[in-house]
Amino acid sequence: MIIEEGVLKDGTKYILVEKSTLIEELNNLKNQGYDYLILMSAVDYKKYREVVYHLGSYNDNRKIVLKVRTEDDILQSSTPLWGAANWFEREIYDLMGIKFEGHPNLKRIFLPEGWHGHPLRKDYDMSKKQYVNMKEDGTDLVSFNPEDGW
Amino acid sequence: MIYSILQLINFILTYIGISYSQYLPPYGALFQRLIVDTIGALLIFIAASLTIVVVIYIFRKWMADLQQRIGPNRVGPYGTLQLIADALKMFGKEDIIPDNVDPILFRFAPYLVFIPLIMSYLLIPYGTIYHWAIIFTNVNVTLLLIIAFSAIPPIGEIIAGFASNNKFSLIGALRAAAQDLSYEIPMMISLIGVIMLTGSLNLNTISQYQWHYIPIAILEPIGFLVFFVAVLSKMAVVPFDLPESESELVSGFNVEYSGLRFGIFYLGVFGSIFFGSLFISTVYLGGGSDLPFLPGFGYIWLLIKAFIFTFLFLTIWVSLPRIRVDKYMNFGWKYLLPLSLINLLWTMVLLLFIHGVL
Amino acid sequence: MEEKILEVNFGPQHPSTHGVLRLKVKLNGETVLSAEPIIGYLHRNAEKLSEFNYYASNLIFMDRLDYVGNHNMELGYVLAVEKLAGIDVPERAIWLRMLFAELNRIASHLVWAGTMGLDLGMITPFFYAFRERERILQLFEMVSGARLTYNYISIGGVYNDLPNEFDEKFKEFVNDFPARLNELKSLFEKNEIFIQRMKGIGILPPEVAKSYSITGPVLRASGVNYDIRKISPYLYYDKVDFEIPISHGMDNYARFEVRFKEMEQSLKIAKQVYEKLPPGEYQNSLYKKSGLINIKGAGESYVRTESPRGEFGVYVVGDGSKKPYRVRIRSPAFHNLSAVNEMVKGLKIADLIATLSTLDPVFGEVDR
Amino acid sequence: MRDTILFTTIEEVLNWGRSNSVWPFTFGLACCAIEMMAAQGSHYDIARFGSEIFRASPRQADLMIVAGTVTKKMAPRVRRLYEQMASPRYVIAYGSCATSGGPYRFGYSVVEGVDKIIPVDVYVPGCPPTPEALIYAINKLQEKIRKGETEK
Repeated sequence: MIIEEGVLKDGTKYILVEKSTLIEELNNLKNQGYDYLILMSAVDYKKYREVVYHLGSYNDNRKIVLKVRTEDDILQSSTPLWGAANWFEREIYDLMGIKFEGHPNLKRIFLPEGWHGHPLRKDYDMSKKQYVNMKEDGTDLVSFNPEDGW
Repeated sequence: MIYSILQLINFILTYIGISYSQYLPPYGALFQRLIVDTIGALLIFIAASLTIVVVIYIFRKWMADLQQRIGPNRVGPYGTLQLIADALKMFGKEDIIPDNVDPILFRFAPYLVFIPLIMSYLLIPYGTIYHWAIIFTNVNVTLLLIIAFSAIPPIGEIIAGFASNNKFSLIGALRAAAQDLSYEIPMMISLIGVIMLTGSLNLNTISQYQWHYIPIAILEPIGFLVFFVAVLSKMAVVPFDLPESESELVSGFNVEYSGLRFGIFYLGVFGSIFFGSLFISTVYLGGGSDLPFLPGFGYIWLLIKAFIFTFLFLTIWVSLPRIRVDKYMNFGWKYLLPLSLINLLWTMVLLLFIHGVL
Repeated sequence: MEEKILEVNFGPQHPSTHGVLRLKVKLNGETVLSAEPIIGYLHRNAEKLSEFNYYASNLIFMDRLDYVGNHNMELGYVLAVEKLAGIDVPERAIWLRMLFAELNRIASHLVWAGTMGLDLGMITPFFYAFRERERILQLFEMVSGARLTYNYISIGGVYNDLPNEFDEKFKEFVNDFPARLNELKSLFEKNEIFIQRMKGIGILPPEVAKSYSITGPVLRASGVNYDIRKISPYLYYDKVDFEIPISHGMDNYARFEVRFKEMEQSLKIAKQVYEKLPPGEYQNSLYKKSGLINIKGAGESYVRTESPRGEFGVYVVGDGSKKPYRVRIRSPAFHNLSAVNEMVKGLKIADLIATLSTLDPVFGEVDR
Repeated sequence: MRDTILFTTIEEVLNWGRSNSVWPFTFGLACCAIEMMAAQGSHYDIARFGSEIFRASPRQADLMIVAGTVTKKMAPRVRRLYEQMASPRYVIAYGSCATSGGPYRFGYSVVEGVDKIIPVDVYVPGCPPTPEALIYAINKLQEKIRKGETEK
């Protein structure tokens, strides 16, 4: 269910989509020949998080942008449609904190496991430093006081 | 050589009229023989390590030259003292023995690789037997001894790999085992061809045989090729440096070794290169033969051949990539083994023509 | 016989992981059952930091993303910001940007050729490749003063013009590079063991590549004719004639061939661009060196460029202030690396290392 | 009279040996690693100074060139690698990222300088420093080793 349509500054068409019908929209876009997931990015507009899907196709230069907004940071995962969505969604979960239902292993991709908070959020407090150390079996240990690690 | 010096002293003393035999301890000859052999072994040990150091220096300079750069040239004139600096640094290095490591085997493995190598240097006849020969063992099974000694270093590598309790060195040790088995047999079969031709196991007679006739490399080209590849793989030089494959297994079986123990492994690699080239030139090119114009200085002729082969091995080291383990093993079993058997047939034909007898 | 699974960490420090990648590999003897890449050891949070800086000063983070193809990184960011803020760029600057983007592609592929040789055990090609790369770096140093992080392509044009001794050095490089390139290629191609280790290993079928949204030489080696310079030409790539090398081999050897042919094509483009270089202004007068601070932009823009590793693009969201609201970087090596597990199942350890080297990941870009 | 002439000369000879054969440890993190490889290339060739053999295993190397940004996830690994190296070991903090965090100093996941993790002998400024800077740093390190001032 498309809420809004329009043209962006650099001339590409964009559609804003309901959170619940995200997967069907992506699916029929894929059937229309947009088989290449260029980019999945999340932007934090303080009141809501907007996940932007840039879709293209491998045989011509068509490009479309699909946006979806979420306040409670839960979305359906598009891993069944594209393999690339796996690492995209893990990165968005890691840095922005949006959980994707149906993702095979939604773990942090960049930051160590026990990291507190999601850095790309506008309300992330940069002054509270976190320190990382490594337990014996190689997993990371994150804490706030500087003695534990670096 | 030592014998001739002692005989010289003996000759002078008897000439002057001093008979010293009463000063000798009861079993004079045996005791004399003992001194001679220990001096000889020490001499060879020093000579071998010096040549290995020279081979390392040649390798670094030659590799630099092939790669359009200048090798070490800041330490001493033309970088000659570079290897002494490396050796000194090795002495001063801490020798870490990780705690969950098998203590005895871990400490003992490097010597298992290096000592047989040095002992096999003793067996090579460095000159003619008649005058000034530097031959230490004139036993008539020197070829068998050399093969026995050259079978021990891979076992040292396997022990080093297993003992250092590290996943990479475990894989390196398994590769060392695979490498040792699959290329030992073609090497020996091609040597059988040589033994059949020369009729004896003594390296001396083998090399003398080749002074009178033509070198065996020309007589048995297939055998020479198979032997060359097998010795190349015994040295773990790059196309076959599977036990110590640097880019895949960090550094193969010697991951956990540091300080002088690693230095011994490092010398072992270059020692086996120089020994391999010596071995090939004695068995297949009649090393140390009598030069018509240089009687007695046969070992210079042997050294020239050996250094030619060393340069050949080092060029192969620098230019070829590493072979994959399974391709390496089926190359060994499916190509080298049949080739060496064909070589046996070829020696039968040769025997018919040359000696007219089987 | 119950299989003895050995789990080995080709850890963050390994001679041939091209940087800080940790591969959790499950081994059964020598064969690889699964290889799960764990990244993030070089996560330098370029995206978060670029929200605190002005538009122009973010170039410093863009340079250090793919630290082997730096011009292409700056180009991607600069084009996106120019589209966002509506800045036009003089003629000469566009041609200069193309010239340096293509030269940088050659330099990046040379680094790949050198390190691939090291991973397979060949020590010598590394030195031949880096000798050629030094000559290109001298050209870059002449123009931008730096060997690796140039900061040369700036918003609104190029930082400064070509010095006059550039011409002679460039001509000299262009004349004898083809011969040197064939010499380097013959070091690999005429090597029987190299072919044996590369042919038929690390198969990446086109469907898997498309599903993992892989782009660049890795995709073109799987037979998909997709190059941003041809499909949606940016700068003046439509005014320059060149072909896109494709191979249907889908294996390591195909990737090796595609990259070497790409170097020839890039040289061809550089020659044509150098002839077509018009005289005139090299930087937009409004945004001379001091004017870069007051660049403002509202809305969002995403421009796709072809970096040596694939499609590189920067999605910039501006809220009208002097600092970008959000900078999102699409890094091609991130996706090329995510397909390692599919390509390596059932191969040997040596093939895992060879496949990883032909994927040519650079971890400044993968971890951002 | 414990440090007789003989004793000091042994120390000097050993230091001379150690300084002239500094074997670096392949430990490239980021952009400075490319410059380190260029320094090993034929144009700059640090093999002339005896540091030609880049050992991959920490046990056999004695100079750790920290070339690139040390992130918080990588920091404990750097510490462990340093501890695995055999005793007379030296560290060159190559580039401003290793010296003080460089352009990423204010990031949330970057350690401000490698000297918070391991003792450093020579700092090399620059982002990335040119290969000549690395050669100069190795020479400075060699002088330091000859004088015996390095951390043991």
